[in-house]
Amino acid sequence: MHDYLWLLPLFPLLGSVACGVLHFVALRTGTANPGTSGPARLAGLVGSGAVGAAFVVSIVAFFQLTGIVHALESSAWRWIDAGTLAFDVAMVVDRLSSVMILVVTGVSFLIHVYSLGYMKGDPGFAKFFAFLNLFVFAMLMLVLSSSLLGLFVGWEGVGLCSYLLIGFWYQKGWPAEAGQKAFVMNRIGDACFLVGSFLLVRLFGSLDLSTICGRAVEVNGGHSAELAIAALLLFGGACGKSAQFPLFTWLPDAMAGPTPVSALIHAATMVTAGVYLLARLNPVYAVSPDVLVIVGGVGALTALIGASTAVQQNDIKKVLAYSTVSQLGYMFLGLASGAWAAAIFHLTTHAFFKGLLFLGAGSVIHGMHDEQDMRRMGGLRRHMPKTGITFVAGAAALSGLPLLSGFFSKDEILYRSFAHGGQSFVYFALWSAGIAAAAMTAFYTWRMVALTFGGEERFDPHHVHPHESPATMTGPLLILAVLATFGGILGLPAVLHVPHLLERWMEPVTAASAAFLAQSAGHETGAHGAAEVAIEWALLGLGAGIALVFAHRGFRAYRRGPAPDEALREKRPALASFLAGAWHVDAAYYEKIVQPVKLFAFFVATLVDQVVIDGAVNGAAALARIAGGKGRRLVDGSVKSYALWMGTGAALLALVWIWS
Amino acid sequence: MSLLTPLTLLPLLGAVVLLFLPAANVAAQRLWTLAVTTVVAGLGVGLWLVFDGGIATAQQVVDAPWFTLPYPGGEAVAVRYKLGADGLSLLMVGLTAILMPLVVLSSYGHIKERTKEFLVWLLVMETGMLGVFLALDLVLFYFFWEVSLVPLYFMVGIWGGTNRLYATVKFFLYTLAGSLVMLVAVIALIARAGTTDVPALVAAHGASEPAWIFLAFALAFAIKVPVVPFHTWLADAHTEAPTSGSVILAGILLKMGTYGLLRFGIQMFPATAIDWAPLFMALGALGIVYGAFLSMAQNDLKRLVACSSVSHLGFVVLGMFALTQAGLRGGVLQMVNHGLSTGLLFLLVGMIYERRHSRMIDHFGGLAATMPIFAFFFTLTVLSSVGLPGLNGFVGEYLILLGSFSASPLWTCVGVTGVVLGAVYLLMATRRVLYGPIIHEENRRMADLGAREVGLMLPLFLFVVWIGVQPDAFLGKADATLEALQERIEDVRGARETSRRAIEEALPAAEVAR
Amino acid sequence: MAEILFYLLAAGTLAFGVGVVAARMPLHSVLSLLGAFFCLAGIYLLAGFQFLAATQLLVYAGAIMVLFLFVIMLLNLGDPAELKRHGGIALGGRRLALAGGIAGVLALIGALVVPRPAAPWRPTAVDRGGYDGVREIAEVLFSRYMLPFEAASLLLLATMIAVVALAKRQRPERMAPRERIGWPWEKGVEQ
Amino acid sequence: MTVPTAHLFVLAALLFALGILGFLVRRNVIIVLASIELMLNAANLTFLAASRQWSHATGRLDLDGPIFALFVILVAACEAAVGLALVIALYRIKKTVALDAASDLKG
Amino acid sequence: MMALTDLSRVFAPLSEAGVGLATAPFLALGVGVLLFLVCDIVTALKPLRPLVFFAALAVAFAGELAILAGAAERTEAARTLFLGGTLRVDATTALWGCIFLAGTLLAWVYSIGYYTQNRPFKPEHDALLLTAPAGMMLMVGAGDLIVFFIGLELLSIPLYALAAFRRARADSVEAGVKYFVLGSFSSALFLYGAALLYGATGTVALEGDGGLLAFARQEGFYTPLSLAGISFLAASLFFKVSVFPFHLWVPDVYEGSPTPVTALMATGTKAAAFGMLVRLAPLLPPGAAPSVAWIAIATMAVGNLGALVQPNLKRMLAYSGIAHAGTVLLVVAGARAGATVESATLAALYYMGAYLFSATGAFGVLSLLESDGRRYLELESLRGLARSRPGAAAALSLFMLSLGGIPTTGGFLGKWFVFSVLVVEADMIAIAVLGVLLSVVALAYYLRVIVVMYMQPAPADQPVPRTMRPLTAGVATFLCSGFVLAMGVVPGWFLGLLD
Repeated sequence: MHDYLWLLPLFPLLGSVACGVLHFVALRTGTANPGTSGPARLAGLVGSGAVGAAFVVSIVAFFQLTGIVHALESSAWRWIDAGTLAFDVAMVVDRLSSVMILVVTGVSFLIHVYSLGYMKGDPGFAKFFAFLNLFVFAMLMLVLSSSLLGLFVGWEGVGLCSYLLIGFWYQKGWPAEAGQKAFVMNRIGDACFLVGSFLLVRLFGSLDLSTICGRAVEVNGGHSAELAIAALLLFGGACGKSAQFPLFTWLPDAMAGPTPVSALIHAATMVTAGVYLLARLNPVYAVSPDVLVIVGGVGALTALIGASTAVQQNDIKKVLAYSTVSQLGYMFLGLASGAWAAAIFHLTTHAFFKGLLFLGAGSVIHGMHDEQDMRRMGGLRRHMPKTGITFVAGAAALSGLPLLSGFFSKDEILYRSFAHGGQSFVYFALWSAGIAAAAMTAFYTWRMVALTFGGEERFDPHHVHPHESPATMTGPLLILAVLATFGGILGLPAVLHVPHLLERWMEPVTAASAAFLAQSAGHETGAHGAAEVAIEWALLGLGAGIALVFAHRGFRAYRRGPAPDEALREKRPALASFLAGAWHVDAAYYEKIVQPVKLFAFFVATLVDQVVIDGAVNGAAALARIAGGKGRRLVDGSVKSYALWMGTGAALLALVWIWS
Repeated sequence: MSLLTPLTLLPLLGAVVLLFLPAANVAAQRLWTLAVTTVVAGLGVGLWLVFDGGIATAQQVVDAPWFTLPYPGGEAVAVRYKLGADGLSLLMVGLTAILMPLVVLSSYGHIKERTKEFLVWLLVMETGMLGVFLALDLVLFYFFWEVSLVPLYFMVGIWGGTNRLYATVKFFLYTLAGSLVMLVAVIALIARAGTTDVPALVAAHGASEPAWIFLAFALAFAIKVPVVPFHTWLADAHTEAPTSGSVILAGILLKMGTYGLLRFGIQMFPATAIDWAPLFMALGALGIVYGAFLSMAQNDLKRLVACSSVSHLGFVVLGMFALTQAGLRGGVLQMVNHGLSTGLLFLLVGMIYERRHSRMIDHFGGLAATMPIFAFFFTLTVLSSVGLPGLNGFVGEYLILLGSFSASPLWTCVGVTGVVLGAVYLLMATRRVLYGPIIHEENRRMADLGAREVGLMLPLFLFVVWIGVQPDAFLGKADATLEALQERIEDVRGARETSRRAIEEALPAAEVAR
Repeated sequence: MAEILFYLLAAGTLAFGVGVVAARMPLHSVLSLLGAFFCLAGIYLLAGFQFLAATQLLVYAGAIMVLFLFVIMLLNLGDPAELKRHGGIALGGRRLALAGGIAGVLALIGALVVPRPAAPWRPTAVDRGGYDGVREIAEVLFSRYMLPFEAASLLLLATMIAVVALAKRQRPERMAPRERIGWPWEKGVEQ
Repeated sequence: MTVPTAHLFVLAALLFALGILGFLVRRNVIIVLASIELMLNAANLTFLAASRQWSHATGRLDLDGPIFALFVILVAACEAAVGLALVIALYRIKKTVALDAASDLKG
Repeated sequence: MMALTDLSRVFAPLSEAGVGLATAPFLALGVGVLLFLVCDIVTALKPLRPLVFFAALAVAFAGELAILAGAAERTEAARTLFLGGTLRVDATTALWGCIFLAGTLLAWVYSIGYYTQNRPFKPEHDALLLTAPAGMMLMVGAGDLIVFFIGLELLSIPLYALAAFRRARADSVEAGVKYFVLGSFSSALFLYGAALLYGATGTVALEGDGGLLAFARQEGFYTPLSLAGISFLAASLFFKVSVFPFHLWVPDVYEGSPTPVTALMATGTKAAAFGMLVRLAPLLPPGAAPSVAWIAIATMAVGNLGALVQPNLKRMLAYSGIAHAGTVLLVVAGARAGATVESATLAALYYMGAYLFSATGAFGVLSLLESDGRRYLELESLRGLARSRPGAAAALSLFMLSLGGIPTTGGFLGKWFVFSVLVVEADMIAIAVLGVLLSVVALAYYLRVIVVMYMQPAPADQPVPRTMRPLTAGVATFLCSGFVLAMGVVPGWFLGLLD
């Protein structure tokens, strides 16, 4: 038993409570800006410290795993007792979650530090750290939980924090709306998740992850349909959390939150929870090939939508948001190809470079006094050199320029999906979509770089004085830039004849499903024939070429400002708005779902409830009153009519009784 | 010496004493009421502590002769003053006992006139509700059941909002209509069984009773719960009731309906309940969705919370009539959860109503800035209500849906949409009340919650978190009771299965013979 | 002979009955009633009820009728305007038809439910002796029907008091006693 | 007299119906009272007819009928007295004996 | 000599065992009336009048209790018929007697300060009030139709006069005239029915071997003749208990009559007629149960619905009285459909007992609130009563809840017994459900009274009613409340009387 693992979520939880208390203390101090008061500043340190402590614990756990032990487990907490079965939750660190906790706590720590600078002076400074710590707590619960139900605690918890942090600047109104949208769309996924979990309970009688993974291959025979439905439903949950089509529209809106939040939650960690879920349950998916095709299709489609939309965005954070959507699509494509480690690899590198990009963008926004529109930027390389350099490093990684982290992780995914085409022809289509998305990725990334840092200043220098950010902000940028640049060594391609570190590391987790996949594919794992080597080399070259060509085109076209966009808008207005509007998915939701639902609710509340159901109730009462009035009218005061009634009554009574 | 008689009758005694307290000294009246309810809460906790969760049958039974019903055509039936607590009662009694002192405290804020009367009714109400949960004699139960209508009638009618008269009369008549139909069934049942003793009636298994008896009981409870489409009284009653009335109504009174469904529906007539369970599951699931849509369209915050009750109680009904252990446990737990979360919501709505004299969502906005403590508690309550894991609501909902899934995947899926819709309307309301810019100047001047207000909510939040993290601490007390109930259900199912098989086996033989 | 007389008297009863119902003036109506009483007394006599016939004449024709006439005279109802007000028929149209219908139905019921005589009536010894010998009546009245007889006395007493209370001239008002005002649990007010 | 008792019954029924008719249609309270007397007489006639029939059938005097009739006559007297007293009271207030005058209370 | 033997034969019934006790209540009232009149005539004895009144009731009550006590001890075969079978005396009649006496006493107490007009005739009023219960007792104890009829008249004639007692007031006289005219009509129906029944059976006795009740069990009893007789008898009784469509007089008469008299009318007369109806239920034609049940339902409907829209309190209570009559009529239907006479009697007794205290209490409170010069009491005039007269308001609320049949009041158990007759023995479940649903309507208007008193403020311009409210009436109200509660909470005390 390794009960110290409980410390991992506990540190941030306590940190969160402490920060929350400090927030209210800060409010009580009566200073004009509670964010600058002593308690608030203390909260910043406490929050960062708590996450730092968790990072240290993660490292300890990680190194414990380097030995022969494949998993560390804490003692269990009996949570829900459903009578016939009980749900226990323990903290487990295995090879997969160890990667995740390192990424989570590490990136979180950096972003906490970054936030110390970024959020300085915000009235809700302490609250911000409380929420961030709460998020880290939830994320760690998600990653570490031994049970799907415990995972769901974290799953919902991160959703909550996302909601709270997106709406952090609630006074403005629309961030709150965006938060609500995020929560609700996540909830749609969560509902699928819940039903999926019920199916798993029915199949396995437990929600213990090791049980499920261990027995998934066994149940393939009898229950594969049910298991497939469960897998599909859980993927639905992942779609919500990881912003996959059709539930991706909340993520761009989530950019309403403070930028560190976007970096941490909406790029590096939370949105990858879906990827983690599928990777965690890899045996379940391995035995459901049809579901994998759907996963891949959704991933590829999302990658396309995200990348193509990012091309036409002007808000720097929106570009990054759609880019995230698109990159998450890659990860799912990887998962769908059975490349669990590759997906996690891309998850990790993405955490680095996208975190970096967001933080860089945050630095830009900070320096530009909350300006986010790239059309009013340009030439910032002169004003913010550190930010600029790190940003370019991140952009290079994202666009998959050779030898940077993104290059290796993305190309591995593309290669594996191409290779998977041997089993299912669909994967060729998925692969080509991936290639197209890669091209667009390179294009929009460098468009963004060009618009932001390249060219001339397009803002009014009399009003805006861009400045470089403080060290608390640039420090994390530098660290992340290093990671984004050299992160690729975790998973160098097999053709280089160097070990794929991550894949090796994760082998105990993926072995069963890999074996199953290989068995169904009909060849041994890991065998690299000459043809494969050739194809892999070819694909590497293709990836590098595309990245370079489109990065160049993107940068060159926009070096002098956003004119090409206007040209496109004039020439092909429909296409431009189609791209800018993310294929009109969100608008369609609003028109076809949100509005009708609201209308329906109104209809239910007024017509059905008030008129029909309550109308029946009140109608009965009204009827009674009307009948009472009629009955009263019988009593007209005249003895004669009373007597008539009596006579009639007597006569009828006699008639009825005699003739019956 | 059983705790139950003092527990049940102490509030009534307190009410009588209260009548003789000087009319002018409101503080003394409040203090007295608070003291009485606190003592009762203490007794409730005491009961909790001495209660043995491993025993399925009622504990702490008091049994005394009351009167003899000279039942026509048969031997006389002895009606007894019999109280007892099993696991199910215990949870409800605990909820009632804990909630009442807080309700008294909350009434300080909005009951400024005719305070004494109000407190008297509050105490009478407590006796009525505890009696309902503890009565082990059918006639006694019915007594308490109907008596508990009267105090709320006065509470809404005297201290309610502008449309209070309509609301209170509607509430009274609607629920009474159900109760009276139940009366017919009660009479019939007692005559058929020859006893009013609830355990004896339960032991009789109810299999031979005609379905209409079950349905008549169920109708009364369904109206009380309320199950869609018998819910329209609820929104009006809640909207017009004073805060404390709403809290009692949502927190405890509605539980009388679900409690009744469980005790006098499922436990007493397991066979009929199995037959009709699909209908109730459907009604429960539809209630979830319907209530959610209703809530979505409300502009009155209190009405929204009231409609959300419809949705939440739909979960309870869905879970209970799944007739699985998980469903039953979830249903029972959700009864407590709903009492806590919705009670809290009503308290919170009441608090801003006291400040702003409006409940219209439009009239608020941006309160998080002026009332951060309120915002914190409100958000926490909403999250509990939405069913966030780690808080109480999730455990109940999960168990319910898990339980109902094995009984009916279809209705479970319909019910699951409630998880989404619940988030939609509650967060929408939260956003419109707490967030956004402050549009109305009045909202800038609203004072944040005071110590009394925070203090009275804290115990509830304690339970919100406690149940969310360690639900077994509460459900464990009901373990044996619920397992025994499940056994009864399985017995009936088993017997049916046996007879079905016997018929199936007999059929081919008959065909061969032909 | 007696039979013919009976049918004559029966016809007379009905005719007078019609007179009661149809007379415009109350006086005429009451006088018709008197005629009906007389005819009925005759029928009683014919049917073998001598004592009842006598009582009919004494009480009805003697006492009740006088009472009626007395009241009519007292109230002086001959005034044309007043006569117009109370003289006519209270019902019109459908209600009148309904009243007629009720009367007709009841008459039909009364007439049709009677068992048809199977054979012609052959008087026996009992019939010839009359059905209500005074002695027999008295004997039963004072033994078996002692209770109603006594109760009837109370009834007469009550009637007397009732009539006094309703019709007697008002006595001079007496002083109302001072009484305590208020509920036992409220402060009283002397009035 | 050899008239069958059934004819007495029929006569009584007709008389009763006449009384009802008068009772139902006439406006004057006194005539209404007179109609009631007609009905009572019809009842009496029925009692006597029934008595005659049962005496004839059983061969011994059935005195219930005459006695009932006696009581009816007595009660008729009482009712007439009270009724007429009420007529006087009504006349005092309304200055009429029309029954319609007593139709203020209604609804 | 001859005369002596005759005499001994004549007075033979008087030597029956127990006849003294059996007739004691009736005699007490009769003698009481006489003594009361004597006291009224002799100036010196005038102050004794209330004492005599009270003593007469007390002795009668003691007699009933003695009968009750005796009935409890005696065996089944014990004698219940007295005076040649004309009087039936048993526990049931004794209990009905108690109800009549209590009703009379309460009406009398409430009448003490009630009259502002016609006060000089108060002794006549009291004498009539004392006569009425004698008639009621005679009626429920009737062993044959003659006593039945005399009892009916003995209760009706005083009430005709009492209804019109405030003879200077048009409404009172109108009530008297209406009650009288229609009552006479019903008497005529009764007589004609009795005559036809007699024609069919040759007997007027109800009880005993040759009685109608025994007859009814024989084959061939139900001929058109007897059925016509029964119908008219029933119609007449239906008038007395005021069920549809014989109920129309009720609101007018109740409104116009002096309120204490109304109370007696509503409770005593109805109780007496129901006592008889329940006893005679086996006489009803075998197929009559559904029609009676539907009449009952119709009655409940018109009563409750009429009361629902009635702004005048007294009329509202009158309509509610109609509805209650419908409820008890359900018992009669049940009794015909298979319920035993015992259980039907129990139900009717308990129901009417509870109704007695609730309705008399309610009418009593109204009588106290009626202020001078106001012709009737509008519902609205009760506004704010909870403030100005908390005691009266609380008592009235209690009575309303009891009338509505809410537990802890006697009305609830009364309802319970009525519906148990229907559901358990008569198996009329649909009718029972209809009945309970109609009683929901009843609650609607009972609650309205409470609403007005407690939940609506008194209008500023409306003076608080200041009326003569003697102490005695307060005590009476208190007693009524006590009984209403006791009948609901410790029903054992009352049910014990029935064993």
